[in-house]
Amino acid sequence: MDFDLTDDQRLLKDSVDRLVADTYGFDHRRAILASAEGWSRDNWARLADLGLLGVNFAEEHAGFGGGPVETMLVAEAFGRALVVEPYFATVVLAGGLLRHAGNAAQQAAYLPRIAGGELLMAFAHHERHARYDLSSVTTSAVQAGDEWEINGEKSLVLHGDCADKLIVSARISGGNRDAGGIGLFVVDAGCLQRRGYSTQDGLRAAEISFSGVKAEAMLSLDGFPAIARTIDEATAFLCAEAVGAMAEMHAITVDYMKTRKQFGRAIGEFQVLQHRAVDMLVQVELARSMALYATMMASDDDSAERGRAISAAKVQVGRSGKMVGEEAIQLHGGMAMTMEYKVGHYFKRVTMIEKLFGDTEAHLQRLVAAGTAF
Amino acid sequence: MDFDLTDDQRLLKDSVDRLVADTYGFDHRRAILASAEGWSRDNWARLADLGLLGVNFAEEHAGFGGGPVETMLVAEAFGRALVVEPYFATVVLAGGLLRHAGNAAQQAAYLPRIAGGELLMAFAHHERHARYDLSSVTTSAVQAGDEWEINGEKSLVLHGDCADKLIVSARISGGNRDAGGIGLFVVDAGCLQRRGYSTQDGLRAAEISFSGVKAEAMLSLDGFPAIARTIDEATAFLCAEAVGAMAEMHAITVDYMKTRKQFGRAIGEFQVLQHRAVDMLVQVELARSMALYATMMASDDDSAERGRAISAAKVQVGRSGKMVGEEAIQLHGGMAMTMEYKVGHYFKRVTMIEKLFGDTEAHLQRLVAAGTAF
Amino acid sequence: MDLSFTAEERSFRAELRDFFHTAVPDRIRRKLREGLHFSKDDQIETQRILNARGLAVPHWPVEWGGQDWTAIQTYIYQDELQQASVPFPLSFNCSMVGPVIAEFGSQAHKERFLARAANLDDWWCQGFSEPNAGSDLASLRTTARREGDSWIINGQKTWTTQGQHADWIFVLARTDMAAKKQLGISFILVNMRTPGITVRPIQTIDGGVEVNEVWFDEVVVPADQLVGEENKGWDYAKFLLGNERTGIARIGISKARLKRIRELAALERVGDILLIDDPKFREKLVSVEVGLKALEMTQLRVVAQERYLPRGKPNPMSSVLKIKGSELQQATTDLMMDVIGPYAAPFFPEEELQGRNEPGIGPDDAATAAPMYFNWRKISIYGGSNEIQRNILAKAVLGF
Amino acid sequence: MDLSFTAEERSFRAELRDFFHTAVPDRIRRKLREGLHFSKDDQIETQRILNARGLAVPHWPVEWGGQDWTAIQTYIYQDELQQASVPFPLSFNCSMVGPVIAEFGSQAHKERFLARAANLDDWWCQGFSEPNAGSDLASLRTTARREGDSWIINGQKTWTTQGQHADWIFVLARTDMAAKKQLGISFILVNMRTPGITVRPIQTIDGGVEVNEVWFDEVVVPADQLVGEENKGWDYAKFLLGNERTGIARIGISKARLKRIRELAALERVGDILLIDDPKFREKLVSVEVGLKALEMTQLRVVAQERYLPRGKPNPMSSVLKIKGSELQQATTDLMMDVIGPYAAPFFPEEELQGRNEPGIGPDDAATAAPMYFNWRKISIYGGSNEIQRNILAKAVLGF
Repeated sequence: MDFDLTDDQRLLKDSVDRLVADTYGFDHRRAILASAEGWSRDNWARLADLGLLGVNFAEEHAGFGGGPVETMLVAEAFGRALVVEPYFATVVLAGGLLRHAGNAAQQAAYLPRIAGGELLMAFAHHERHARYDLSSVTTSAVQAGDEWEINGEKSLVLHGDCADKLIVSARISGGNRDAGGIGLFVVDAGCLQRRGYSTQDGLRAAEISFSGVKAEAMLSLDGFPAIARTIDEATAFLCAEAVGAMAEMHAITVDYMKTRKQFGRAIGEFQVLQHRAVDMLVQVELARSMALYATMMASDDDSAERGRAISAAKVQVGRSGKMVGEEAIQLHGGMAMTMEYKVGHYFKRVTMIEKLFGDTEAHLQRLVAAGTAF
Repeated sequence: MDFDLTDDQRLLKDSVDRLVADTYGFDHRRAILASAEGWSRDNWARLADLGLLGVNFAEEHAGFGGGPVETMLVAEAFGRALVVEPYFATVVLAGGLLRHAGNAAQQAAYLPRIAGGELLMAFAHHERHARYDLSSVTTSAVQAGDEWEINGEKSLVLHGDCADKLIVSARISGGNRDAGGIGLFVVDAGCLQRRGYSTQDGLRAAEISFSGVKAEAMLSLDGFPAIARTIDEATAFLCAEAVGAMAEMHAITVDYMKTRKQFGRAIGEFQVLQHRAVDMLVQVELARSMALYATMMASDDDSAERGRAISAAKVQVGRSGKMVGEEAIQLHGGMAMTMEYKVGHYFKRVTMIEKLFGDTEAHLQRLVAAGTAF
Repeated sequence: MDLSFTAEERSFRAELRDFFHTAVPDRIRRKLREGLHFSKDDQIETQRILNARGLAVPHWPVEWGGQDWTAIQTYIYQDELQQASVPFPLSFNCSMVGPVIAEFGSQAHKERFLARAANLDDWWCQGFSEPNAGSDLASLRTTARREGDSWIINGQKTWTTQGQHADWIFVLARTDMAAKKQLGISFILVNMRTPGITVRPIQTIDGGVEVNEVWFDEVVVPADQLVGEENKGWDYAKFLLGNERTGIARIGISKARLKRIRELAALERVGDILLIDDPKFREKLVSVEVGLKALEMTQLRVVAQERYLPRGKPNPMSSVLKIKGSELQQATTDLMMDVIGPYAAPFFPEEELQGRNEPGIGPDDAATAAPMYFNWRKISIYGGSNEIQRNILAKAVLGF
Repeated sequence: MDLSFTAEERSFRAELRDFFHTAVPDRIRRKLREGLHFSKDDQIETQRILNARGLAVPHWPVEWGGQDWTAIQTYIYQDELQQASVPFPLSFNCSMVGPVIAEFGSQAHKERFLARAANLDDWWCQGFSEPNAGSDLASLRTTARREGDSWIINGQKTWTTQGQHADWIFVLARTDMAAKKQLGISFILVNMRTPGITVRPIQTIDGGVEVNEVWFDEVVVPADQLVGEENKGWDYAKFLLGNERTGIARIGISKARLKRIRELAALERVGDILLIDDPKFREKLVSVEVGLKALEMTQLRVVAQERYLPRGKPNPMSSVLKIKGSELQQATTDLMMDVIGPYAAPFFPEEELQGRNEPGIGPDDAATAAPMYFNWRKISIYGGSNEIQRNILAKAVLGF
């Protein structure tokens, strides 16, 4: 039982913090958002230089060799700075699937290039009516000789518009919402019909159609366990990112309360507002605790126990994030309603994280089905 | 659309208010609670003299001829004063069943005696595993010649210990939780095994066994509609009583905040406590509005619409009561934790009302089943 | 005591409902129903349709186009208007500057402005808030200095809703620098075309543009555009705000949102069932309905008190309506987010949404769910934040 | 960073669990499990069992019976003790007066009182709060005036928990009338048998009697029963309160309550199913579990900071534990009320419950559900109300 960072972890944290401090100033970030791609290839190169694009890849794959804790440190820093590069899609999702479902050759082929910043990947999994059910896959994969052909529609593919390659989940056998019979395939993105768009939080996503698309490689014929594990890891990442964002919102709000004057004094002198800032603090700390818990459990091999821990964390982080975000806006007043001010951007990111891979309600119902959160 | 009282209603309200002001001082009430029966026959006689024991009985039955509004005025006054006499059991429940299920002869036989204060009645309906399902009746009634014989166990019979006669629900046909096949019978209470006890809020109730008990009269062979309607009216009464109690709790709390000094000033000067007293006010007003709504709908013949309105009211009153009660305690601090102080007694009554004839959750789920609260 | 409506009131309601649904183009009402912003032209077209029928300013004095309705009628009018998703007559014209001019303006002001305001021939905006005068409005610093027959205005206003469309602005400005706070403020009418006025739109977090900053640099205004007496502006502002006693809960709007939420939830699949049949979703829905019913009953109680209250005097109970009304409106945006689920994510600029021909992504209204959730946070902030409302109740009702 | 316990810590936990379940009579633990009050004898019997094993005052200095445990071990000890429903060693002895005497008392005090306190040979109670000194403790008015070798104490204390059982009371009294507030207060040990002391029990709304009023009328106390220095009592009181940094969340107690709630919900029928299988009830249960897990992780973070903090210095983060911990304990009483349903109503005096032979009414624990719901409202009030905790956090953590 020990919450201290190792020296290596502290070094990593310092370098990530320095990077985002240097490259994610508010105005700089807004300029990046306004750019054609909506994110910065320069920043991407910097992330590669620092080894962050392979933070949890093995050293043999040009990775940093880190684990959940190292990944959490990156996530929280990214949350504090509202990083918009396709890190989550490429490193966390695609990287995770490759680590868990890829064979040695596939890992050797892709991971080093991701770590090096040469390869962008995304995970094309969600479909229109899946809502939050990971096993709801109707996109089909049929074998044609020694190749696979994929047909279907994938939706809300995070950074699917800029990805060089996609990992696609497709049904090989079984019916919609069967966990079995879901294959994972690597597809070259160049040839695909993609409809890219911005998301509310300034990131990117795409709707992607597959009609008779040839799979370039196959990761797994029984992909669900790897999908579930990767999404659990990814959810732990999102929890830590949300904690970084809400901690920043809280800090900004407290600072604002100390400077903003109304009725002849700083609004932070009003006890009723002080107590609400305290209630935000409580929520941030509870969320931080559960993000830590998710981090520790994300690599647990017992998928049921891991799932309960991840869901419990997502529930707490979801509740805390909504309360902290809404109160940050309310305590600021009109100021926070403008795009010219920081808080609204954090609020939007935290709101979108709540909707990713199961909202608070969905994870709560998962716990109800499991019978306990412990 | 008019919320004003008629002159008669205003007169009634004044006389009820005067009565409770005269007879329900805090110490006097505590003395009554400490008495053998736990309530006062003198007060009962006074209620009879004022015509309140027949407030919603027809004049031909020696009643006041009032309707839901008159009943609400009594209920709210009783809530403000925490009246402990068996009014709810005798007048609201038994009286209601007689009005809705009794024939002319039965009404003529019982209602005037209730109105006159000579007859105490109670409704023996709830059974151990019924929870909040009004149709869950396993006590049986079998016809033996021109008599009926009743066997079973009734539980939580409000003021069942002091009642002269009971109205008993018993199954004639059908299975447990069938709405059909439930009869209503009048039984002389003298001969029954009764285990009486106090309730948390200082009222009385009893567990009652029926083994081969002869029914003295039969109100109805298809009693459920009358039961449902009576319980809906009774719930409207409880909503108004709860509003009286929570309004009083709120007033007491606000007064206390103005006099109690800590840190050199009245605690009511602390903005954070002011806002919480305001939030209590909002809850009291919302509850008051729904108690009015329940009153207006309690006599509606469309049982579905009536039921939705009553459930919606019970949900709002339940939520408001819990918040107002808990905050009244919290804002007082330790003082309110003692039996020597008023607030705790209101808190306990409001808490028990929440559990009567369906708690907040049960009524919420009724609305879910109905699909809408409108 | 009787909660039922009279036959007259019921037929009054039926007439209005019929009129709103037939006379106001569905093209416009659809936008409101689906959470899109309506354009300046939509607003003008709607208001003129209403005005032609005497429904733009029913609460004004009869001689200026009012209807002399009972409080109940006004309530029914607002309820039906909102439930029909008809854009509300521009509040700056109809609820704010109009009543102030009708009450305190000169005969010349009335003849010059009222009819045009009712018909939206002039588009008014509000010049009250300033960067350092939000909740504490009385600390405003914009000045109006008298020079001959003119007022010379200098200062900055902000949160000026739809100032980018406005022809006129009513401004609170300090005319007596010596007097403190509430005293020494005057209420002045200013043409937005006057030299020295600069308008800068502010983009809000939903991506839209509805508020503005407005700068006044030596803006010269004819002296006769002062309303009422010099240095009495604060009284007029209080009258203006006190005027909105019952509509503030916007219950009809929440009803319309719930109706739309039901429609969409009945189309959205969750596993093998429809979302509308999901017990937990239903529970959230009926839970909001219970609150809305309680609020509506409370509003009716406040409406019933109206006849006992002097016009323009604030009723502190309206703060209860504001607090709970804003919470419920925001609760409807939560429900819509639940309906839309993961499809809250895609963002499209308003322009694109208005005129797009390619299909949207995900369920209907998906594109407006998150923007509305973000944008409606303002409801508990503007018009006196809920914290200010609690201060009012603590003082006026609880006597703290 | 590693959240798993070491092998040593796991076996330490196993040993304690085994000991608590075997050495402490189930007769006593059952009472706690079922929400009954345990008697004075139960408390004494339990504490002596623990003390014999060195488990009554593990956090005291080793020479006075302490264990020199790590913060983690102390956490595990509290967690297991509470989960086993073992009555906590009397906090007035073990967590309050003991540590103060050990830190600030004279050698004579230590020899005279510590061992007896650890073994509950002396039962201590707390003389801090007064009718007009609750949240604002420093405004206390009880006086101790020096006459020769004695202190003469006059005044009234209240909320004195279990004062009716006590042999001794530690009193905060004003010894310098000139000094203001925190200054001029002394910490004095008083034998409850001293003439001039009157104890009046106060009945609480759950029907029980656990707190008292204590009057001091010219009570003569030997001068050497002053702890530490005259007029430094406030510092000792702060030390005393600061001592309870991590146990305050009482997570083990909430865990034990949830366990009991599950047991009972698995016995209670609702229509055709068991309550434990009712989705909505389960949701409330897991919802509290999520909060409890979050609180436990937070507590562990605070525990981990312990080694970096000086002893007896308050850690403001413990206010977070107090706020959330009290909310969760109260949430368990809500859940129990849900389980018991209508059977929360029957009331039976504690005495009757303890020794009754006729069956209870309704489900097991029905008779204690409402009393516990009522009684546990105190948890957000005592030991510094949650409002005071928020003031502390606003000042100490947020810098307001």
